Amino acid sequence: MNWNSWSEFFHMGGYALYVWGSYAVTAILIAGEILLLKSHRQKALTLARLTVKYSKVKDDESAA
Amino acid sequence: MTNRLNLYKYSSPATFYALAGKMIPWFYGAAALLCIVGLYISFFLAPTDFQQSDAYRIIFIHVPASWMSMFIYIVMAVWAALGLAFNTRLSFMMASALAPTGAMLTFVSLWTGALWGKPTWGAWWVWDARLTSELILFFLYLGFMALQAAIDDPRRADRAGALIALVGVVNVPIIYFSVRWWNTLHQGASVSMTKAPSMAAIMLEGMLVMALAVWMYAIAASLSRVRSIILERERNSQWVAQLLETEI
Amino acid sequence: MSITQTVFVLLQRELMLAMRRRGDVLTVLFFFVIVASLFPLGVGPDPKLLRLMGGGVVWVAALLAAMLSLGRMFASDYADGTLEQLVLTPTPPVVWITGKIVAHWLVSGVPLILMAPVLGVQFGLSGDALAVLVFSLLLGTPVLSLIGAIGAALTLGLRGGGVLVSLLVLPLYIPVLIFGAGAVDGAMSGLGSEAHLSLLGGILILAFMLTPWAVSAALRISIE
Amino acid sequence: MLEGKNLACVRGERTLFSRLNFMLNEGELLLVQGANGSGKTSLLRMVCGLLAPEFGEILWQGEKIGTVRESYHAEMAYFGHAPAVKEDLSAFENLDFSCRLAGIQVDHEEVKGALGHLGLGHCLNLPAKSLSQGQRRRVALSRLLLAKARLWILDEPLTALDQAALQLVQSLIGEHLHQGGMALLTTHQPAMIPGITPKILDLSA
Repeated sequence: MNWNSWSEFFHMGGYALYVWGSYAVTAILIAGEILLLKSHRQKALTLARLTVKYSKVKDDESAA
Repeated sequence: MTNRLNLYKYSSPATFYALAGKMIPWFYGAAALLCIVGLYISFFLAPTDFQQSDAYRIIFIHVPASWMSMFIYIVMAVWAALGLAFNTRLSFMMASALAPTGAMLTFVSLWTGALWGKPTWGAWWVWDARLTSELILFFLYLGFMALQAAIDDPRRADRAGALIALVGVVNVPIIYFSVRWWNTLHQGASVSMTKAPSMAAIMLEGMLVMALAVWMYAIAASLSRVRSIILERERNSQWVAQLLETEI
Repeated sequence: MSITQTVFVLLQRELMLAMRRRGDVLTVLFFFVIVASLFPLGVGPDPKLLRLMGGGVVWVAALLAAMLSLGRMFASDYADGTLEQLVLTPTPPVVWITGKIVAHWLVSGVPLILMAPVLGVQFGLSGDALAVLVFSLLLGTPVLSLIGAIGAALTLGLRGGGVLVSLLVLPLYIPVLIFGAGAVDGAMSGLGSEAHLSLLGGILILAFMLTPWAVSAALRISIE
Repeated sequence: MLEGKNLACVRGERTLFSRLNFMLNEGELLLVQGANGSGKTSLLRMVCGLLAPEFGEILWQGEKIGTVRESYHAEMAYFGHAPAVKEDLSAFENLDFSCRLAGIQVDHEEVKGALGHLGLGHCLNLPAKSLSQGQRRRVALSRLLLAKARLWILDEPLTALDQAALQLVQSLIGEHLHQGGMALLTTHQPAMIPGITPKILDLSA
């Protein structure tokens, strides 16, 4: 085992800023990308729904 | 003959959309699992380096991110080439879907490289061949995305992006070679991250597991993005209308 | 009609057009001079420092100037319909594209080469280094026109085309910059510059063989 | 003989036309009609080979135009929206260069004759930027006289022309057809080509 205590683990032998800075930013970026992907999907769905609705209205009009 | 038919079936956006939807959770799951194992190895099994102390633990994300950022660019170029050769829309969409994830990983590689450089070399940024190439790769990703964003017509955007991706991938080895040449000539940093003095097998294992995790994540993210792109592009088609109806 | 004849007619036309628009050529040349002259003002007049960075500065300025002139390569032909007519000639596109790139180099690359020694003197480069500078530009600037043509062709008619071209093309210029400036450095430090120059020559041959095909594909994509 | 088979055109996300067929024989005129945005220009560009059809194929003498590119382009002349006239060159230089670039051997007298025929004899050496829009279009049209192409593809050749030029261009097209040429054109004006009943291709239908 490398670490005798949690505080030692978080201390990272004095390099906490660098190590945790790297891991934290990576985690934030990945979380951010996942959020962006979600919102992209929502936007695409909304756009598709609008398009389908619009084409239905047009179909109904032409049928009438 | 049946093979050929199957290939066509899966290259149709409608089929692929459904297939990708089923695969995404598995890839995210695999990524999470591998990430946990990888992090356990990198923080608890890999011993503290006697020279670099614990700062070296950054390489467990730096190296996988660098590997994957380069690999994704190549995969992107392959999709682009397939698109140009066989005129399959899905290939172009895959190429565009990969770019943001690739750019993000390139940025991770640069960021962690800087944070590793500070305690190791005493400077946030060193013009080391690896970091410089990574920076140029970042520019190539940005150029690809900026070009696609500037073109309104999807057909032209697909093809123009594909061409610049191919031009980029032909140039990458030349750029990498020239940067290394320049670096050795100017007697820059001669320390290489992967040649850490006591490169224990456990460290390599940690890096490999983390690389696999990043790989799985990249697949999941790009599949998820390509689904949104398909939906946007195909919103006028019959199958999207049907899909939305069953969904609601 | 033979291929050389087509290229010859095209060169004749491009040079005539450039002569009638001398202002454009001179603008790029002055840009080159001004950028290079800004560096000493930025870093101070220490002759040692200037001599050390002279080759690199002239090369960076040449890169920027070459990029600035890329807009002219296809944009006006695209706007007035000449490009469509060129595509519709029986001549293979690669032929006239090569002609256009050569014309671009003659109009915007050659003046830079001729001006470079003057700038080199400003930075206190030695006689040897000046010769190497000119020779490296002679090998390198055609590559800038060749690679730049791909960017120019892809961004035809796009909003913000100029900035976009720089984003696409500058990363691809890096090897030329490294070997070009490295050759001058080698001459200054006495390490020799043959290796740099032969690599630059290799890049030129490779670019000359490959880029016209890429430009041809890019133009097809943009014209559609 | 020019033939379009089962053509479809998609621009952006819109399908402009699909399942379009046409056939053009020697001496025939095909008039492409349709509302704005119905794809007239796209069809003409497709026939030239500038635009790849989304679906279908275009045949020249029974061969796909992509496979006989060089001979097809040698026998075809295209007149598009933009007149392909360089502002910094004179009318004479414009015509001279464009012919020679297209591989057409011409001497000075022929060039002058062609420009004179279209009523530009007095402004041969004026830079094109001092010519009017209609005059520039005439410079571009004068190429048709020298190109000796069998197939003319003309996109709105009659716009921005005065009455006299209008008559002239129409009679030029007529002559071309009587000599066994073919023409494909779009126009907003009612085109009256003497002695020819055009085939009509309506894209709005």
